[in-house]
Amino acid sequence: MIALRPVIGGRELANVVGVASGTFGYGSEYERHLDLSGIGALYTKAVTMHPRPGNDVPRIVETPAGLLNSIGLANVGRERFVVEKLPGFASMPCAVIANVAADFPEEYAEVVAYLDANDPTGALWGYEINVSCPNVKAGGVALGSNASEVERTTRLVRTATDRPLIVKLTPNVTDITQIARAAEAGGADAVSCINTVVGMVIDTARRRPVLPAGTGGLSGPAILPIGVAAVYRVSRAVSIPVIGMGGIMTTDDAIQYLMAGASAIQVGTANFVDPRIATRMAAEIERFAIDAGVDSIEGFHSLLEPSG
Amino acid sequence: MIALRPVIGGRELANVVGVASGTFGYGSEYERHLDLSGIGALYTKAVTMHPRPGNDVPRIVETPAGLLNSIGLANVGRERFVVEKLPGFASMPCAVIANVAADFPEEYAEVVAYLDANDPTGALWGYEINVSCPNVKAGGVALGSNASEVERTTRLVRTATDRPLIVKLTPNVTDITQIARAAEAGGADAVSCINTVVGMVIDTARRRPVLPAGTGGLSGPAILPIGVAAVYRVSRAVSIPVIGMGGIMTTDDAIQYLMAGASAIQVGTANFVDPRIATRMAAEIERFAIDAGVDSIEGFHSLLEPSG
Amino acid sequence: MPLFTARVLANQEVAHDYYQLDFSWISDAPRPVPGQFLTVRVGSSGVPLLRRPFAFSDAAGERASMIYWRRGDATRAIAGYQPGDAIDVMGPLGVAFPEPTDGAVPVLIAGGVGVGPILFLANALAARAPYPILLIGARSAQGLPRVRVDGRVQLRTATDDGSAGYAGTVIDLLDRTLDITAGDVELYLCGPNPMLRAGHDLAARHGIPAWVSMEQTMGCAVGACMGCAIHLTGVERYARVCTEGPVFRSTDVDWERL
Amino acid sequence: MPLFTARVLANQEVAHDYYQLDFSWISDAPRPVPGQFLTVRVGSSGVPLLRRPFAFSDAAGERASMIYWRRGDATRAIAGYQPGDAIDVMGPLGVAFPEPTDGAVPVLIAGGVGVGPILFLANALAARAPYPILLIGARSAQGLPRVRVDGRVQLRTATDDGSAGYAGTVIDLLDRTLDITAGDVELYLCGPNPMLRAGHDLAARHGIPAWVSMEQTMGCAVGACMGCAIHLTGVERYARVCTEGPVFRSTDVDWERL
Ligand SMILES: Cc1cc2nc3c(=O)[nH]c(=O)nc-3n(C[C@H](O)[C@H](O)[C@H](O)COP(=O)(O)OP(=O)(O)OC[C@H]3O[C@@H](n4cnc5c(N)ncnc54)[C@H](O)[C@@H]3O)c2cc1C
Ligand SMILES: Cc1cc2nc3c(=O)[nH]c(=O)nc-3n(C[C@H](O)[C@H](O)[C@H](O)COP(=O)(O)OP(=O)(O)OC[C@H]3O[C@@H](n4cnc5c(N)ncnc54)[C@H](O)[C@@H]3O)c2cc1C
Ligand SMILES: Cc1cc2nc3c(=O)[nH]c(=O)nc-3n(C[C@H](O)[C@H](O)[C@H](O)COP(=O)(O)O)c2cc1C
Ligand SMILES: Cc1cc2nc3c(=O)[nH]c(=O)nc-3n(C[C@H](O)[C@H](O)[C@H](O)COP(=O)(O)O)c2cc1C
Ligand code: FES
Ligand code: FES
Repeated sequence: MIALRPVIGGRELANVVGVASGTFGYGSEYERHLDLSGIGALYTKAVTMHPRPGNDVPRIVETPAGLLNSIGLANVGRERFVVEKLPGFASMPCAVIANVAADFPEEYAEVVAYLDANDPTGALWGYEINVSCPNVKAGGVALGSNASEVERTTRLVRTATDRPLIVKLTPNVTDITQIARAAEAGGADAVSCINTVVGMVIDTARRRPVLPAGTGGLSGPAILPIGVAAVYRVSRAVSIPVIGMGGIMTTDDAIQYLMAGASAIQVGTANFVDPRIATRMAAEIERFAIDAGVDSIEGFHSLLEPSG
Repeated sequence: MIALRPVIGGRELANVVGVASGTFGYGSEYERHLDLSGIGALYTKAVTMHPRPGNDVPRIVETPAGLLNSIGLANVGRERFVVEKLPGFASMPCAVIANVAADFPEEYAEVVAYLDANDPTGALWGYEINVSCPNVKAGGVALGSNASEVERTTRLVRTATDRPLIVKLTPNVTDITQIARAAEAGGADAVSCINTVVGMVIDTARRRPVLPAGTGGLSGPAILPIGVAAVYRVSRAVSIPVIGMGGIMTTDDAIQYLMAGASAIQVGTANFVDPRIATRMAAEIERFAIDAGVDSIEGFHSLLEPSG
Repeated sequence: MPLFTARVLANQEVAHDYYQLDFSWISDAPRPVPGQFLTVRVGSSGVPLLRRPFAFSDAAGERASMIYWRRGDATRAIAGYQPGDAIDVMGPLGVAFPEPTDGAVPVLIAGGVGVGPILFLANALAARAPYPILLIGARSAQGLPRVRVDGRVQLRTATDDGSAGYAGTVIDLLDRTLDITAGDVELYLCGPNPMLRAGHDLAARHGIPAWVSMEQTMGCAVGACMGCAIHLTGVERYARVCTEGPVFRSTDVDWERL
Repeated sequence: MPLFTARVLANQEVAHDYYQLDFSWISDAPRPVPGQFLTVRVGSSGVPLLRRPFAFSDAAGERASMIYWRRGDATRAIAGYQPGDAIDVMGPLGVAFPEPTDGAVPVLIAGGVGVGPILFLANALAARAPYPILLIGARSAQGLPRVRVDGRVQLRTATDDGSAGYAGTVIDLLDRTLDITAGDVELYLCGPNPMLRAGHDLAARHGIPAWVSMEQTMGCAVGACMGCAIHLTGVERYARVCTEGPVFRSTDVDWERL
């Protein structure tokens, strides 16, 4: 028996593979058809203070080995989230982590406090604070690329909840380790990275950006090496766990992240290609660990030989 | 007759398609086999103060729709460059632009001054200052992500030469427009972007990063949307020409850059796939322009309808 | 949302650059109905990355079909499939075309990639009177699909260049058809957006109900990602094509903001 | 560095997971010689992105060949090529194996993907005495290629599991062979790095010259990108496999730093 169970803020997840925010809805879309018990954690679509209709359409476009999206945090808002989604989470066979977005630091704390107060039974395992959405005017990348704002936001949210608190980082910065350290200083239990990379696709026939907002966020295999590099650096800069993601399509990709220093991973765009992928990957990672003689998450980290 | 001739620092290039630094050597490797007269500009492999052997091997690895490299500016140094390479440039049927790298601002100026002094016949059309290499300890991304250092470097180089001066920007920063404005303030005639994106690939079987240096620079189709977004933003932030690159494989990719605001483009990794590509693309862009009724580079820019 | 590996049974060109793919349908998956779609994963290299949605053009027993336009990477790859090849499919997805109101004549209009689902609907509605009228449009004769249509369906074709059938757009033909069709009529349209919109306008002018099957680029195809939104009429209202659609009442669609 | 579209003439399995691809060679391109290689572009989707290098295993008239191991995306795709298919090739590239010193017996050692170039060399050297000795190693009998070898070549095989030929590595077999070969000997090796290194060590012990054909991931394949460097002996010396190689004198290679 090996225990590849990430511990974040004192709580344990069932395995290292989560499904990334925005790519698995609230689980309900998949629940009837898939066994979700093999998933380590389900990160919900972002929840915000008020309902958001999302950005103008089209919202997604394919790029070479990637996906560019501009969903714009379309969601039902915290109140309907509590009424419509929370009850379902209680019976979900996997941990559910609420991804929270907001326009400014105090608002993040307010949303988290509201969710905490309205979830007395603890259907929510913890929170992932999204200070890294490239598709909103306020509270996204702009906030997440400012270390002191990230620290302040984390500190405010920290006082609002005792549950595990993960801060999700953007790669669109000069030095992601600086932002990670700010999150750690603010009291985060873990950081997750990477959110999407800013990109643009122009439809040369229609002579305009495919996404009405102009730019969007790039995900999928194209960004795999960018995410692995980010996790490698961040995990050497902070002492809290790092949750890695970006472009994971195969078990080998996931193991790259674990070797790079991730304590857990998330699968995003790959869910669109195969919604069963997280469960399969979790099993395959266990098998890899057994074959490699690894019996803990730290064991993965020390597999990597020091470079250069 | 249409004139898609980029003007940089008062000089004209034959067409909008260049071959990017590091991907076409010094032209001599291709000269015997290809007609280089259809190329708008050949950007040389980086030249440095002293010869550099380059980084440990292996130096390249393929990623999903991308290429990760850690060449480490392997080159013969400015002296052998002048003796061995310059004479060939004089007879080259296309403009040759020296890509210059260094460890610190003064050294950039010194290399440029040396080249200028040793090239009385003007075999070098101009210079591209590489403050964006992710694969060196000094003078690369570290310098290129600091706006005031970029401005100072540009200013120093500006005093060393009257030839067209292009500053090549890194995408690995929070706000590339800020760095672009610094280059403009320092006296650059144009900026080029993007250099490669920091990434890492781990060989899970050998349990180490494929590149001994750990991280490398990501190029190729994977980064196309990242480059287009950068050019879109930079071209709206500065009033000097912007030279776009990153992941261009097809004529449509190139036109995305031109519509986004580029006044010229460079083809890098695609040369490895097909060394004839730049010449073909230049012809196809002309044809597109004719069909679209565009008779100048600015015409491309105004094709793009304003977004959102 | 069953996900499974189907087998290609046949893959044949039915018009210029249009193909019909027949594949096995597992018996315990829900039986697809007209208007619903499936998604197909093409290759495993990451290019093309996303699954591609296609409407069912038929489904009976352990067999289902789709008609697709060979236009880009994914559909070019699909055109190369041979009988016996495995395909990774997910479906049936989305909501179906509603039944016509009792006694109304269903008039079905297809263009381009809309042929598949409209054909499926026509053959389904042929089982009861009043029998459907099916109008298929194409640029020219070679774009008209060679497909099996139930004998009770009244089929008329239109070509822009007049090389076959009515000379004009399929909407022009619809206009003529409405003029000569007695009693209640209900429209069902699938095809390019300009065609759908013209059909909607015509329906509005005649005061008849119209159903349209819409397209949008899809991520998850099951309602989870909010990627496939289109504008509905009303203030900032969006609907997901994959789950609230692809079939919509034409008056619900915001035709100004597609 | 001619670049052109060749036609597949044949594509056949010659050992377990090894194939021989024969293709047309245009008459005005230089005639490839043993040790040289070509690069092949596979697909156009960006995955796989880079051209792939393969050594020539033969070249005569308007025909050339390579022997390849089906191991990853590109070689799997190549294994699917049919006679008549177009392939985008660039070559001949790199330096050739040098001629053996007059009178020396050339002993050629191949393992894995090294079979192609070594076979080409063996058949070329068979034209003159002393005739070459060819040693081919594989894990087991099914890994030994079924290929055409000139009758004057002395061919011996080795398998790690003893299922065919000599039971042991091809380097063990080389050791035995050197013991029983009179006169001057010159070694030519191509295969996995550990095999090359063991061959080099043996050559050094016996004081005989050895040539090795090296591999490195390639970008441009024409000397422009500095991507394909390997370490040579001496202080910080690198060489480009694509242009200074792929064939090197074994004493020039820094075997500690591969
Ligand atoms: C509900 C629905 C039903 C459809 N039914 C059919 C059908 O029966 N027959 C048919 O031929 N086509 C149908 N389509 C369109 C079909 O999905 C596209 O033709 C196909 O995705 C093209 O892929 P490609 O790689 O060949 O071309 P590409 O060059 O990738 O794309 C061409 C166009 O296809 C569309 N497209 C690409 N990716 C997606 C995606 N993930 N989701 C949706 N659209 C995409 C885009 O508009 C793009 O401009 C349907 C689409 C939807 C949404
Ligand atoms: C000079 C030279 C001659 C070669 N001759 C032969 C030959 O005759 N027969 C043969 O089967 N193979 C030969 N190879 C190796 C061949 O290039 C690889 O087997 C091929 O690239 C594998 O591609 P893939 O996509 O199938 O596998 P992948 O899974 O992409 O790669 C498998 C391995 O192939 C190597 N490789 C991948 N891309 C490249 C590249 N761009 N350049 C070089 N190596 C790469 C890497 O080591 C990688 O780990 C030669 C290589 C070189 C450098
Ligand atoms: C369609 C889509 C919607 C997303 N929505 C969110 C979101 O609401 N909150 C968030 O933190 N990240 C969101 N993301 C980012 C993903 O959670 C993930 O960080 C990113 O896609 C990289 O992982 P991947 O390459 O595996 O997809 C979204 C990504 C996609 C593709
Ligand atoms: C192998 C390789 C070597 C490179 N060397 C240099 C260099 O010496 N100087 C430089 O400014 N950029 C260098 N670059 C970056 C390219 O010039 C270009 O900015 C980048 O590759 C993005 O373009 P692409 O995606 O078209 O390749 C190099 C890129 C590659 C792939
Ligand atoms: S495609 Fe994801 S919600 Fe419709
Ligand atoms: S592959 Fe570019 S120098 Fe050898």
